[in-house]
Amino acid sequence: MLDNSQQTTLRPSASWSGQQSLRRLAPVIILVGLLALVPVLAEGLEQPFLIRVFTRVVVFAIAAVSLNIVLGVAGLVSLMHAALFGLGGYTVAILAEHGTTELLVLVPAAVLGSGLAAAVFGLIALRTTGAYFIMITLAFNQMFFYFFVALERYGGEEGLQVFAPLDLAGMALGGRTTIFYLCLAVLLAVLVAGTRLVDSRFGMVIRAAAGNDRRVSSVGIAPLSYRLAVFVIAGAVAGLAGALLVVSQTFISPAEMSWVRSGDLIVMVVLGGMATVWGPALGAVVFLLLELLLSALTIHWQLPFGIIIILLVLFLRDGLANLIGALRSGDGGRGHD
Amino acid sequence: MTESILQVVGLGKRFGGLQVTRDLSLDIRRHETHALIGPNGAGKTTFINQLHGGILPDAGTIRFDGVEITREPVHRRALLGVARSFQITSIVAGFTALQNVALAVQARQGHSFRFWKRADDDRRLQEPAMECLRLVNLGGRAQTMAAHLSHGDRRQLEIAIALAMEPKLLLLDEPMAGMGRDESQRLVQLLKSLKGRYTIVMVEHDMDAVFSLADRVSVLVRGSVIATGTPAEISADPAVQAAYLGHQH
Amino acid sequence: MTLNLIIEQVLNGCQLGVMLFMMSAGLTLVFGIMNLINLAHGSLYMIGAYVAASVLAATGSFLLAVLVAVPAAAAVGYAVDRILLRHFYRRSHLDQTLATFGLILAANELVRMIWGATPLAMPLPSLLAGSVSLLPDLQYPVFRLVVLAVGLVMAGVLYVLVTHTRGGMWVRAGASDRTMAAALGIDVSRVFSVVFVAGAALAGLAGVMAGPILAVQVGMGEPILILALVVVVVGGLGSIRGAFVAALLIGLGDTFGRVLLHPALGSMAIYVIMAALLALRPGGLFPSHA
Amino acid sequence: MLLELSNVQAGYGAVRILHGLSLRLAKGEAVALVGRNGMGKTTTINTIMGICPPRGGTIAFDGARIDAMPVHRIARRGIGLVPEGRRIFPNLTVRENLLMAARPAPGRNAGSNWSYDRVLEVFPRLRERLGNPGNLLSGGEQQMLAIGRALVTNPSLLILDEATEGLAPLIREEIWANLAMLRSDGMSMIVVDKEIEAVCKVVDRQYIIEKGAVAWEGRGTALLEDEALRNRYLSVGEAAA
Repeated sequence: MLDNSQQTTLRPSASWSGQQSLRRLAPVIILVGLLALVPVLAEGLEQPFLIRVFTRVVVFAIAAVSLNIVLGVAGLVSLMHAALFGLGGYTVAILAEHGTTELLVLVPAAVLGSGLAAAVFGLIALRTTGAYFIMITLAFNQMFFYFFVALERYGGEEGLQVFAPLDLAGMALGGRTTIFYLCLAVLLAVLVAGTRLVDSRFGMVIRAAAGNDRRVSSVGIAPLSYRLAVFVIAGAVAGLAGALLVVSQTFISPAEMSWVRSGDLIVMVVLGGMATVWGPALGAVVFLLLELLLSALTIHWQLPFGIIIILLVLFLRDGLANLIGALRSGDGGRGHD
Repeated sequence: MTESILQVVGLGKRFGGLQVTRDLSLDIRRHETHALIGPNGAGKTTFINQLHGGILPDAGTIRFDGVEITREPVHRRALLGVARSFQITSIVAGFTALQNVALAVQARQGHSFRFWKRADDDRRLQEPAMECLRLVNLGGRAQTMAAHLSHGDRRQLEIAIALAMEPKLLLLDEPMAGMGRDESQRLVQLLKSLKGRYTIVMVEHDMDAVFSLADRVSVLVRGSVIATGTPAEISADPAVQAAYLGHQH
Repeated sequence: MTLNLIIEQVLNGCQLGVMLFMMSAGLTLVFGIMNLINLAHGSLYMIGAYVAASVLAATGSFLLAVLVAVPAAAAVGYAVDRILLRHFYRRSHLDQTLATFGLILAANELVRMIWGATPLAMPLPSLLAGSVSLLPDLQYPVFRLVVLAVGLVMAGVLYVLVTHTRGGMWVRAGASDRTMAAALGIDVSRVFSVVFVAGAALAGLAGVMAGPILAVQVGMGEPILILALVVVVVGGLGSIRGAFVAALLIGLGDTFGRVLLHPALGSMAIYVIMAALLALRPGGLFPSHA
Repeated sequence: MLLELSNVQAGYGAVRILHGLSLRLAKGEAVALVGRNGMGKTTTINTIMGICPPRGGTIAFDGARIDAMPVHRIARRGIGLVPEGRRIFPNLTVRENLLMAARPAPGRNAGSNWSYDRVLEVFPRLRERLGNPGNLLSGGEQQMLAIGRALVTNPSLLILDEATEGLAPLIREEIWANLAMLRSDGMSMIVVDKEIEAVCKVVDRQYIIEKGAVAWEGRGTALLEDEALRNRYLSVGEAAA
C-alpha cells in the first residue's frame, strides 16, 4: 500500500491530509524564522529600506493567506479581496484623520468593517456560482474602488496620508523595525490559525463543499452558511492586513484596492500554491521581490511580468509549495490533470 | 412490517413540454426493501431526486415519517433521515475514505462551526466513521484517498457515508451500475446484510440483484407506477412484460 | 430636470449602451459556447482605438481608420486565440482568469512601448465634429449620433446573423449542447473561432468609436471591460438578447446615476442594479443554459 | 461492410463499460442492439460517434478508420444520430432545429435526398409546430424532430437510440411505421430499443449486448422464438445463470 499522505497534492482540497501538527507547522516556522532575520540583515548590509520593503511583503502575505482560505480551501475565485483589504486600510486612515490613534481601536474597527462588508456582499455574490461569482466579485471590487476615488473629502484618487503618530496600548509605536515585527507576529498568528482552521470540523465542511457541493448537502449540511462564514473570516483578515499596510506606510490610495490588486493577490496565491496554508505567504514574498527586481531592470517590467503569469498558469499550476514538497519527497514535478 | 414510512401522493413534474412524473403515488413500508424498475426515461432518477429534494415537484405531496417534506431542501431532509447514493458516484475525491464518512458523522452531530480542534484527531468523529467503513468492508482502505479507490469500493464508500447519517430511509440509485460480476455480488451481499434494518428504496437494472434483494417491486412507466407487488407477482404480470418487451395488446 | 436634458441623457445612455453591447456581445458568446472567461477582451478595444488614432493621425481619414483598426483588432484576437487561449478552453475558470489577467498586463505594456505613455488625441474630421439641432433648444454632437447609429446597426446585424442564418443557429446550438451539435456534423470549434474573431472585431470597433469621446490611453480597456462583464452577468451568460437589454439598462442606469446623484455614487448605481437583479434572478435576465 | 467494430474497449473515467465489443453492418442492412439497461448499448453508440472515443480496438466506417476522428467529422462521413433523450436544442425553434442540421449527402451517398420539406411531409405534426422552441414540444414531437434532424443530414447510416422510449403506445406505433418506411427505402440502421417484437420486424439481425460485449447474435425471428434466450438476457425476472 502506498503512503497516500504524500501522494495527493493534485487538487486544492486533496492535500490537506493527515500529517502531524508539528510537521504541518514546520514550513510556517521556517518561513517566519527566515523573515525574522530581515531587520538584522538590513542593518548589517546598511540597507534599511529593506525593512520597509519586507514589511509590505509581510502585509501582502497576510492578505494572500486570507485569500487562499476562500480560493484554495473553499474553491471560490473571489476578485473582491483587494476591496476588503483596502477597506481595512481606509478605516484606519479615516479614523486617524479624525483623531483616533490607538491601534487597539483602529485595528479591530478595520477587521469589523471588512468582515461586515464581506458579509453583505458575500451574501449576494454567493447566491451565484462559477463564472458568475468571478464576474460579480470583480464588479463589487470596482464599486468600492470608485467609491473611494470619489471620496474627495478623504483624498479621492490621490489617496489619504496619516499624519498623526499612532499608539499601541497608549505607548507610541516604535520605529520601522518594531512595526515589521508586529506585522510578522500577525502573519505567524494568521498562519497558525489558518492551519488549525483547515483541519477543523469547519475546514472539513469547507473543503468538502469545494470538492463536491452535492455530497455536503446530501449528508445534511447547508453549504451556503459555511461559505458565507469563510468569506467573512477571510474578509476580516484582509481588513487586518489592510490596516497593517496603513500602519506601516502611513498612506493608502484607491490603487491598493483596484481589481488589478485583486488579480495580484490571486497570482501570489497560485504562485505559492493553493494546497498549503503557508504557500501563498511564500508566493507573496516571491511576487513582490520579482516585481521589485524586474522594475529595477526595465521600466517596461509589466511585459515580462504578464508573460511570467501566463507561463505560471501553463506550467507551474500547483505552485512553489508543491514544487518544494515534490522535490523534498523525491517525487519529481507532478503535473496536474 | 406494514406501517408505512413514506407516502407519495399524486406527484407531478414537467420539464418544458415533457411530463416526466405524472400522478405518481407510492407507499413505502418501514424496513422493507423496495425496488423501482422500468425502462430508461420512465422517470426513476427524477423520482429519486424528488424524494431526496434535488428536484421539487410541480404537484403532489411527499410525507416522510409523519412529516410533510414536499418542499424541504436537501440538507433538511438529510437531517430527517433521508440518505442516498447517486447514479454517478458522488464522493469528495480529495478526502480519504475515512474523512468522507467522518463528514457525515459530524453533520449528524450538529453544526460544524468549530474552528480549532483537528477533525482528524477527534475520536467522536473517527470512531463512528471507522465503524461504518468496517460495516461495508472498507476498514482496510480508511486512509486511502477516495480518488484512488476502485469503482466498486467507491460505491461501497457511498453506502458507508449514507449509513453514517443513521438514516431511516436509504435511496440507492443504480448501486450496481458499472460493476463487474464479483463487485456486484459483494455489493448484493452487503445490501442483504442491511436489509430489514433500514428502509431501502433502490432503482436498479440488474435483475439478479433486484430479485434477490427486494421485498416488493414497483414498475415505473412514463412517469407513473403501473404495478407494485412481490418480485414473483411482478415477473408474472403481463402488463410489466409488455412494458419491457413491447408485446402489443 | 428639463425635457431637453432628459432627452439628451437618454441619448447619452443609449449611446453608452450600444457601445457596451458591442463589447459584451463577443464576451457573452465566447462564454456561452466555450465556457471561456476572457478578461483580455478590453485589450482588443484598446488596440482598436490605438490603431485608429495612428491611422487617423497619418492619413486624416476617419473612414480609413475604421477600415484598418477593426481588422487589426480581429487579427490580434485571432492570434491570441490560436496561440494562447485554445490551451485554456478546458481549464478551470481560475486558470482562465489568471492567464487573461497576465495577458492584460502584457498588452498594456506593449501598447505603452509602441505608442508611449501619454494619451493620444483623436481629432474628428469636420464632417463629424459639429453638433446638430435636434429640438429648438437641444444641440447634440454629430459624432455621438453616429456612434449610436453604428451601435444600433451592429446590434441589428448581429441579431439577424444570430437569429436568421444557419451560422447563427450553429452558434446557438453549440452554446446549448456542444456534443449534440458536433454529432450533427457541426465543427463547433471552428464556429467558435469565427465567433471569437467577430467579437474581437466588434470590440475593436467599439474602441474606435470611443477614441474621440474618451481619451486613447493605456488601460482604457479595463473600465469598459468591467461594465461589459456586468452587462454579461445581468443579461445572462451566452444570451445575445440578454446582452442587448442589459447593455441599454446599464448604459441608461450609469448615465442617469451620474446626472441625478453625485457622480461617484452614480457610478455605483449600476452595481446596485446588478445586485438587486441577481438577488431576484441569479442566472441573469435571459439564462441560456436552462 | 459499411460499419465494423473490432474488439472495442471504452469507458468513462475509471469505469470500463465496453470490454472488447465487435459488430458489423453491411450497406443497406439494419441491426438491433438489445439487452438490459446499463449493459453498454448507448456507450457503443457514443463510441461509434466519437463522443466517447474508444481506448482500444478499431472502428471502420465506409472504408475508413473513424476511431480517432473528432465527432463532427464522423457525422459528416454520413452517420445520423437520434440520441437517447432526443437532445433537441431547446433554444432553437422546430424549423431551426431542422435547418441547422440540413446538408447534402456526402459524395458516396449522393442518391439520398432528404430535405427540410420532405421531412415535414413525413412528419406532418412538425409542420404545425415550426415556430415553437424545442423545449415546448411533447415527447412524441421531440422524437419525430430528432429523427427528422438526423435525416436532413442525409446519412448513409441512421442510428436510433431508444427512439420509442417513454412514448405513448399510439405514438410508438407511428414511429415504428416511420422506421419501416425508411427501411423500405433502403436506409442502413442501427436501432437500440426495448420493444423486441417491433424492432425485430424492422431489422435484419440482432445483437444482444451483455456486460459490454456481444453475448448473442442472430437473424430474423430467432430471438422471438427462443424464450429461454429472452428470459436470460432481456426479461424482468431472475436470470437463469
